[in-house]
Amino acid sequence: MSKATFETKITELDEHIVEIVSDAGEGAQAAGNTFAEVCARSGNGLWTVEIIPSEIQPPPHTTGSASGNRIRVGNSPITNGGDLTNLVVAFNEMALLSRIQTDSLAPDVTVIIDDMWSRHDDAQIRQDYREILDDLSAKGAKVWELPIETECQRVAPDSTRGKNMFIVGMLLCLYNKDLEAGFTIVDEMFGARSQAIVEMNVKLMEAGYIFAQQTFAETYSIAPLQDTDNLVAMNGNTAIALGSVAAGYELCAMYPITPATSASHELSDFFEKFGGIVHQAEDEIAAIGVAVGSNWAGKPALTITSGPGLALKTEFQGLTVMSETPLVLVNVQRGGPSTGLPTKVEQGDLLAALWATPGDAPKVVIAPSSIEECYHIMPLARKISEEFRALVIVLSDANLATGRQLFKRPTVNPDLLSNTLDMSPVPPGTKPFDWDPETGLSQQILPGRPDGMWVATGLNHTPEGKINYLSASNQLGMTMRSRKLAVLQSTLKTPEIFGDDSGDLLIVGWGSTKGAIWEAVAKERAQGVKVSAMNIQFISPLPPGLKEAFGKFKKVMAVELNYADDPNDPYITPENRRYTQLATILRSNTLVDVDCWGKVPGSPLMPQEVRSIIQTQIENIK
Amino acid sequence: MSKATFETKITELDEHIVEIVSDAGEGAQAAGNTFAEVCARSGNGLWTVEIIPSEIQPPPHTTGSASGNRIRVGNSPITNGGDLTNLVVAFNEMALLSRIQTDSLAPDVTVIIDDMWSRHDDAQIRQDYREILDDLSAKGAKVWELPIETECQRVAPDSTRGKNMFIVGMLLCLYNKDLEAGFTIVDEMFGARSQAIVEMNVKLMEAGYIFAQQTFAETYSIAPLQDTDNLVAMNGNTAIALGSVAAGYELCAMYPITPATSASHELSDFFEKFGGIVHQAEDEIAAIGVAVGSNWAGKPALTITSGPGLALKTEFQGLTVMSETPLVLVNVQRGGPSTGLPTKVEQGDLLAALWATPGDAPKVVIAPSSIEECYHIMPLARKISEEFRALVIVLSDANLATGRQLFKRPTVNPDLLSNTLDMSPVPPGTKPFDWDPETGLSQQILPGRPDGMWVATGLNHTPEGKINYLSASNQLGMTMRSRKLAVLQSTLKTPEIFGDDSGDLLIVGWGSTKGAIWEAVAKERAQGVKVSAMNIQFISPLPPGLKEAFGKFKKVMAVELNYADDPNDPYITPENRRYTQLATILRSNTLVDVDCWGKVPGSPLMPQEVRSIIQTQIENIK
Amino acid sequence: MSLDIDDYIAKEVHACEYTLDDYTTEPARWCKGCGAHGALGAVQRMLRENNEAPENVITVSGIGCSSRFPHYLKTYGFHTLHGRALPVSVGVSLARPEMKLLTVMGDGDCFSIGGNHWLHTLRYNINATVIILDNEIYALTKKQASPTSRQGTMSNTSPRGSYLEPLNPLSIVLGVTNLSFVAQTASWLPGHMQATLDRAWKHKGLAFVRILQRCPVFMPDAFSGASAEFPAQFLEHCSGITPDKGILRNAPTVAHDPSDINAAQKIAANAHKDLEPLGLLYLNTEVPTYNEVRYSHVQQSDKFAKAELLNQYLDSYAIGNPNEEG
Amino acid sequence: MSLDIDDYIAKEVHACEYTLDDYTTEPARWCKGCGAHGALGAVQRMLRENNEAPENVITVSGIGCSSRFPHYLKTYGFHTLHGRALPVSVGVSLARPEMKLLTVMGDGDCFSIGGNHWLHTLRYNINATVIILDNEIYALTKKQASPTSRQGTMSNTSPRGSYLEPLNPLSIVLGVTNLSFVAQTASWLPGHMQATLDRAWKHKGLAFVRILQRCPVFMPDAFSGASAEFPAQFLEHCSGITPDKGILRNAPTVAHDPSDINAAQKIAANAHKDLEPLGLLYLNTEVPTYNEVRYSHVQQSDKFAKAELLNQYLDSYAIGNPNEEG
Ligand SMILES: Cc1ncc(C[n+]2csc(CCOP(=O)(O)OP(=O)(O)O)c2C)c(N)n1
Ligand SMILES: Cc1ncc(C[n+]2csc(CCOP(=O)(O)OP(=O)(O)O)c2C)c(N)n1
Ligand code: SF4
Ligand code: SF4
Ligand SMILES: [Mg+2]
Ligand SMILES: [Mg+2]
Repeated sequence: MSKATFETKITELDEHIVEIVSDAGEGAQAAGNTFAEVCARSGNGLWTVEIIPSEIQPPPHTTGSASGNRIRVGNSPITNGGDLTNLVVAFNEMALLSRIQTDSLAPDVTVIIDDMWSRHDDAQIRQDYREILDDLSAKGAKVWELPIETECQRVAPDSTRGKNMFIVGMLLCLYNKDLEAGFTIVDEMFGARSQAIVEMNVKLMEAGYIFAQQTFAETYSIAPLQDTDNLVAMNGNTAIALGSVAAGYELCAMYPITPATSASHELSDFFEKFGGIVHQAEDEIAAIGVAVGSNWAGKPALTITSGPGLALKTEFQGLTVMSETPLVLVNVQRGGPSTGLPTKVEQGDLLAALWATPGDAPKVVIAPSSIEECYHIMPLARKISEEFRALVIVLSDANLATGRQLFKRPTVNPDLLSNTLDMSPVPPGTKPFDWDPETGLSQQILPGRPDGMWVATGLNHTPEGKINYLSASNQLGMTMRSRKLAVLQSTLKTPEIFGDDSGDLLIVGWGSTKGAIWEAVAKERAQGVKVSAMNIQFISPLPPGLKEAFGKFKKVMAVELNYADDPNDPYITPENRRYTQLATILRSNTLVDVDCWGKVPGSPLMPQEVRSIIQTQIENIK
Repeated sequence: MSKATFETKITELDEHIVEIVSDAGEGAQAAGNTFAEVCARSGNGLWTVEIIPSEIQPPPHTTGSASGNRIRVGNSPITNGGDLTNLVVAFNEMALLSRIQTDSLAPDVTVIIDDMWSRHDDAQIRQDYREILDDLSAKGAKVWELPIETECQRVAPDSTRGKNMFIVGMLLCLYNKDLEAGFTIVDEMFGARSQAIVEMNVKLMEAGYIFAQQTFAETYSIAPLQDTDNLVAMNGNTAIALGSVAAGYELCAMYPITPATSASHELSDFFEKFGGIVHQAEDEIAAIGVAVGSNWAGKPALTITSGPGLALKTEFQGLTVMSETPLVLVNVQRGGPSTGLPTKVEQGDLLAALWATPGDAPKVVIAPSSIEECYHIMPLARKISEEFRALVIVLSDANLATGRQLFKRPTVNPDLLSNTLDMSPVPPGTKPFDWDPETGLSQQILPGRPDGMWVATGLNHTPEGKINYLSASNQLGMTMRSRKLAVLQSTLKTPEIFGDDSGDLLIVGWGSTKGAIWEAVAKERAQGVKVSAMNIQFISPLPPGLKEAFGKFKKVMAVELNYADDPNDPYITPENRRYTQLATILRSNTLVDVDCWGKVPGSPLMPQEVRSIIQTQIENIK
Repeated sequence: MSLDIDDYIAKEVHACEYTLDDYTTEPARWCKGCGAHGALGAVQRMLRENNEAPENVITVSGIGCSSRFPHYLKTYGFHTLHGRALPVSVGVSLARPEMKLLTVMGDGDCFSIGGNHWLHTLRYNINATVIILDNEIYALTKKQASPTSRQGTMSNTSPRGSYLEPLNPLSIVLGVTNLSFVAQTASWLPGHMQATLDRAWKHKGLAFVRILQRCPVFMPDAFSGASAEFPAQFLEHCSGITPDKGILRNAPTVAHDPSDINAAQKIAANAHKDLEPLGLLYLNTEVPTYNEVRYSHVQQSDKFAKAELLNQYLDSYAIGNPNEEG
Repeated sequence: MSLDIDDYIAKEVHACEYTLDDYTTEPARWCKGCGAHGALGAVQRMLRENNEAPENVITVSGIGCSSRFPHYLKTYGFHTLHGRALPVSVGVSLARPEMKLLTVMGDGDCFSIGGNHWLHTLRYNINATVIILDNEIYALTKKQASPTSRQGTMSNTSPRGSYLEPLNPLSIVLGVTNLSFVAQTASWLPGHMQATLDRAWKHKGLAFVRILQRCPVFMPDAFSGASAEFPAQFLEHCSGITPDKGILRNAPTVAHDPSDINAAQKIAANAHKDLEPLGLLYLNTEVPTYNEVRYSHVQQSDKFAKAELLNQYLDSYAIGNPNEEG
């Protein structure tokens, strides 16, 4: 019974983007997660994006209330949220409208909607419903108005709640997935709570499945990945939380802020089992202060925040750099400036991460470009911070934070999970800033070691850690702190170029847009376009070889989710144009005329947007 | 009796740099000020630099205790502290040593020192005294060991305090200044307090004068300026304080921090008489918050701070930009990063001023390049902030803050000194962000106006001020806020080039180093070197025409008092070299290979340093 | 105190010129059952009773569910930064003493990140009604423990229960110098809330009002679910706020003289362990406001007098022509 | 409580192994007559008496004259940022519970810019001796009024006298939940200061000690010039600090039970107007420290156990092979 039993046409697909949207609280998110989980377990590539209402409890049956999930499923590894939606299941017409308003649906989208609204008492609702659907149909959508609530009530007369599982059942049928796998997940979700709930949901799911069998003459099939061994699926904030454990952190000092907080929620859940503590401080200044104190004293600590919190941590960043205390600061970017678009994605904090600190404060800035990297960047960041006694800022963003992706299950290195302090007496003459004159590197002396007493300070200081106001001492300290970046840079490789090493156009990006950019480039290359892509993980220090690599292309263009003036806008000239943030840095570093495309839609970059950028650029080049 | 009465050789000088140094509390600062005041009133060009000990009350008779004044006097307008000291009067050998250690004395410096230490009980002191002086003599100094204390005691047996006025008397004689002018200043200083003190100081001054007449066979004369009409002399922080009054500010919200605070001290002294208030807030975050609240409500307010305070104001800068509330933030730069060198000069906050705010937050950044500009930039900054509803950051520094210079007395515009609020009803349909689609400009609606109620927010908002999460709205807001900078840029002129418009080398600078750079360039040009200089006042937005102007020189080099890697240092490559801050921006903006010289000595740039930079560069060009 | 007839008429016999609609923008976007709705209504009714012209009221808030307040109240408003409503309020107050100022914050906003401004603004005693919508949780960020969360509160950052005893905002404010008005009320007691807000509004100085606020989404059980069982006591005094017990009909009434700081501290100290006091804890009408303190030293003059004075100051720095000095 | 003989010997019969020199780096660079010298000496004597190994002590400070303290005391030290000594102290305390922690701040440092951390760190009750060198002025920045400056203080930002009544740090701390130790002493009473510091040092939890500190350079007249005329009273109780009146021979001694919070609040409320209390204001030995609160929930295990556990967590996110799930 777990496969469609009567004759339907099964269309093989490479991938599909499916959305499930309802009013907040109606369960579309759970439905999406369940469907995604079945797809993942069946071996599909996957990227999910949460659809979150902006208010906590928005008025129901409004566009602001739309809540749900966007699931991109494919037969190959999936690195981003993709383009327009192929199939949407909407609990009501306003949820559907919100997706139209955010330009997320393909013109030929398949729409499945509960037809109960066509019979609603409120004439306005009936009218809206009709107009929205007619409009969609006119533009090419394929609309299925189905008696979902009615069908659900047959199985569960009292429940308006179970609709979401009915819909999962429909989707399992539509995509020829294993219904039993859906049952398993229901059991995992509710089994511990109540067997009655499990049964009810299983019944609804099954009913949805059967209803779909009877309804759809065409269904879809998406083949599994070639290699599905040893994969995990999680979102970027979970990856950061688990990566922090893997890196051996023992303290996370934070203050709640969206979209960073969920990483701390995860840690709060399990950190204590690993000997760790989440300290929710009174504010972000205290949070970084606690982390600095802990690292200075010998317990590895990190701090996690988003834009406004990053701003508050500015002063302490200076002290961290000056006192050469290792610190990893994770900043999960959201829309700015100021409170901005708190739940939405943007890559607008790059320059702030690099240069917010008054005075010259060299620091390391790195950005994960996938959810997998969110995990692995944490041990890397810790290692750099300790070996270089440096501040390392990790720039993630809301897209990575809440997106869910499949990746190779990391292996755990137990050696990172212990933190034994060297408490041996300090040999005479050892200095707290025993800078190697070539590299600027030195060893931190942890408190507790006999004969090692020294005082950390944010004032200029000598190798002995003594306050000093003389020119030569100040110049030396600055030089040593800066030199460390050059040393780190000398260990970096030129970032891989995706595509040919030379050609017409090189698209450069950083962070979470990698998936969309590379996918777009792959597709354009498949059309014969001479475009390549580069993703820059180390932004401070920048890796070597950029200028040379850029020189092999007719044009280099940064594509970023942050603001740039449109060169065609009034008053904008080549002289006053404000470039995207990475472009600003690359231009300075390479003197190559790096152009840029920067927008701030608050939503993840779509491959098709990048393709159209590429197409326009290629036309201009020719 | 006011001129040397017996035969001495009077040498005509273009200028001299005179230092007076003593232990903290012995009065060298007052002596320096008095001598400088006489020089100023006699019509000389002038620049004074305070020599400040780093501790509040350092142990006496140590190098850390050196306190005093450095006075550059000339026959032409003086724009900076100059090169090496020509004549130093030291109260003791440790004060002298501190000046040697800071490399401030010319090899052929004339040293005047109290010889009492040669007879001191403490053998160590006697030995130090001898060694220091012998060393100086060996290097070419002309040393006068004079019985200063002994001579003073003849006039004022009980007083060890009046030595400083005795020294002023000596200097007046040495530089052929009017002794009566010295008496006048003594009277202005102490007259209100006690006639006895006046008399004592006058007596000591006269004794010093006579003693010098009998001692020195050669004296100096420095002619007055061509035009001495209508000049004032003050330091940069006083200029900022008076400029703030002239600009019509009515509230200064601040938190104490060196070297910014003295501007607030001045304002605290007289602001209430102008209807103004200095609000010392609980911290810097509150200070900027109070200023933002006041400006939003209609009372013009500014906030003044230095590095660590600037860091704390980062988050509120974002709100200011987002809510388009006019605000002027004065940042008096000091040595960084972190607590750094709190009393010393640096130009290290440029990138932080530009880019500290997370998200895209376009703001105006301008820098006064002289003390005169510290005054005039305040009305300019207010005007820009209000017309553009913008955040304007004014970057001064410790060199301007405490230096004293002569400049044309400003004329006062009474129209800036009244602040009448338009409380008329708001016409229907008026929006709080009624952005002109071309320019992004709009009018602020002040609270109190009937029918105008609106809510400012740091969230993205529509022209109506309503919170909005849609892409198009976010893109529009960002565009409008950025556009304002382009509009402002379109009103700017390419900065004047000092020297020819083309040549071998263009030295570019910003802020307080202008005086030293231009002086050096003038001297090199006088030697036939094809060097010119440019000072950039508007750093955001950058003025037009830079690329073109730079293109006319074989080489362009930024000279700044902030850190840059030395290209010859280990590990430093052309790819990883960290440039000075203005150079970083100019490279990005112009794609011209702007080189840089950046050091962080904590002391003002000397023209001779710039000359040697020029010479090295010119050699390389050839 | 002189009493003039116009004053009397204006204050006491006024007709309400405004309707509640005059204080309303869009429908408030808080959850159903959220205590903020009640607080908003109470503020609107209070404004109407006080016949305040909407354009003469400024509402400043921080960031949080509670801080959405200005968007739903038709006055001038500034929705500032998390924790920073009070500094902006100080600026507004210094700028426009003639306007009426309402500051709205959440518990996290005021007591956690905004703690420093809280202490100091109380000490400045600016002329403002400062209300804290205290739901004992960080609501907007979806359930993290706040300083006032009771020990053991399950939240996303304390999934096994919060660790510390809650901070007691009442006992803290009662230690601050220049304190002039402290009251506590609850969002589910509309009558008492309005009466409290009205007293606060009429107070000259900083009126600190903590409103215990239901958050049915994240803290449904707080305040005993805002049921009749909530352990509270009403403070009663001739100079206090008349108890309007609403649902808490059975809550005891105790006498408390709000001029007695030590008695207030005693009540506050036991609030959490014992009965939450509702009503006026402390009142001192003698404390000067910050505007009074500051503007009494400030000279008012026209632009020409100021220009003249500035010229004098500039002259005092003049050189070269000492004879011209004043 | 078990008492073992080694413990007893270690604690009670110890010879002082260390000399004052062992706690001294360079000569302190404060002004002559500065009260900080006395405080430093008292701390050094107290450490010697407690036989503390210098390497086991961590001194954290903010920024100010007072915050130069760690540079002159030979322990591990962190001279942090203005106002931020306490957050760093929290981190240090969480990181190294086995070390002894001394935090030193100035009045501006702690009560003005650091106010928020002050409230909250008291509530955390970290295990530390926290001393405030309160000279009622911003000294390092050369004389601006601080929150504790008496009204009318002439300073560079209040040249005609400061405007507000001073903030009362004692009455504020006495309103904070989880408070465990509050004492006040004065820099010119070396005996009393050392006794107070010793009690603070031995206290488990956050011992808040305000030291009235002379600043002869900028506030020579504060505390009646630190003369015998300074209006003070010594608090006496069997569980308190024995009055050592030094120069204040004539100051009265009053009985005060430090376990009585309300009595302490009463004394604190009148401190400025009346007599400054010296001695132990409040003591509660029952409040758990933040380390106790937090680490009692933390599992200790070796790296292999942790790796095993992490593997389990990773597996719970595994897909593709549902059979392998745990
Ligand atoms: C600087 C900064 N830190 C954190 C946040 C995230 N944030 C927004 S509201 C909030 C707390 C909300 O709690 P509360 O103040 O109690 O208000 P409520 O939502 O409960 O009304 C936080 C932490 C922010 N916006 N800015
Ligand atoms: C963020 C920041 N703001 C301001 C300052 C300047 N500052 C240094 S110390 C100080 C106040 C000193 O007063 P207090 O804390 O009472 O210490 P004291 O010098 O009196 O011992 C200030 C405002 C700073 N260093 N950092
Ligand atoms: S989450 Fe809570 S506080 Fe926020 S609006 Fe909903 S009920 Fe109110
Ligand atoms: S200025 Fe005052 S507080 Fe600072 S060292 Fe000198 S006496 Fe001590
Ligand atoms: Mg709350
Ligand atoms: Mg102080």
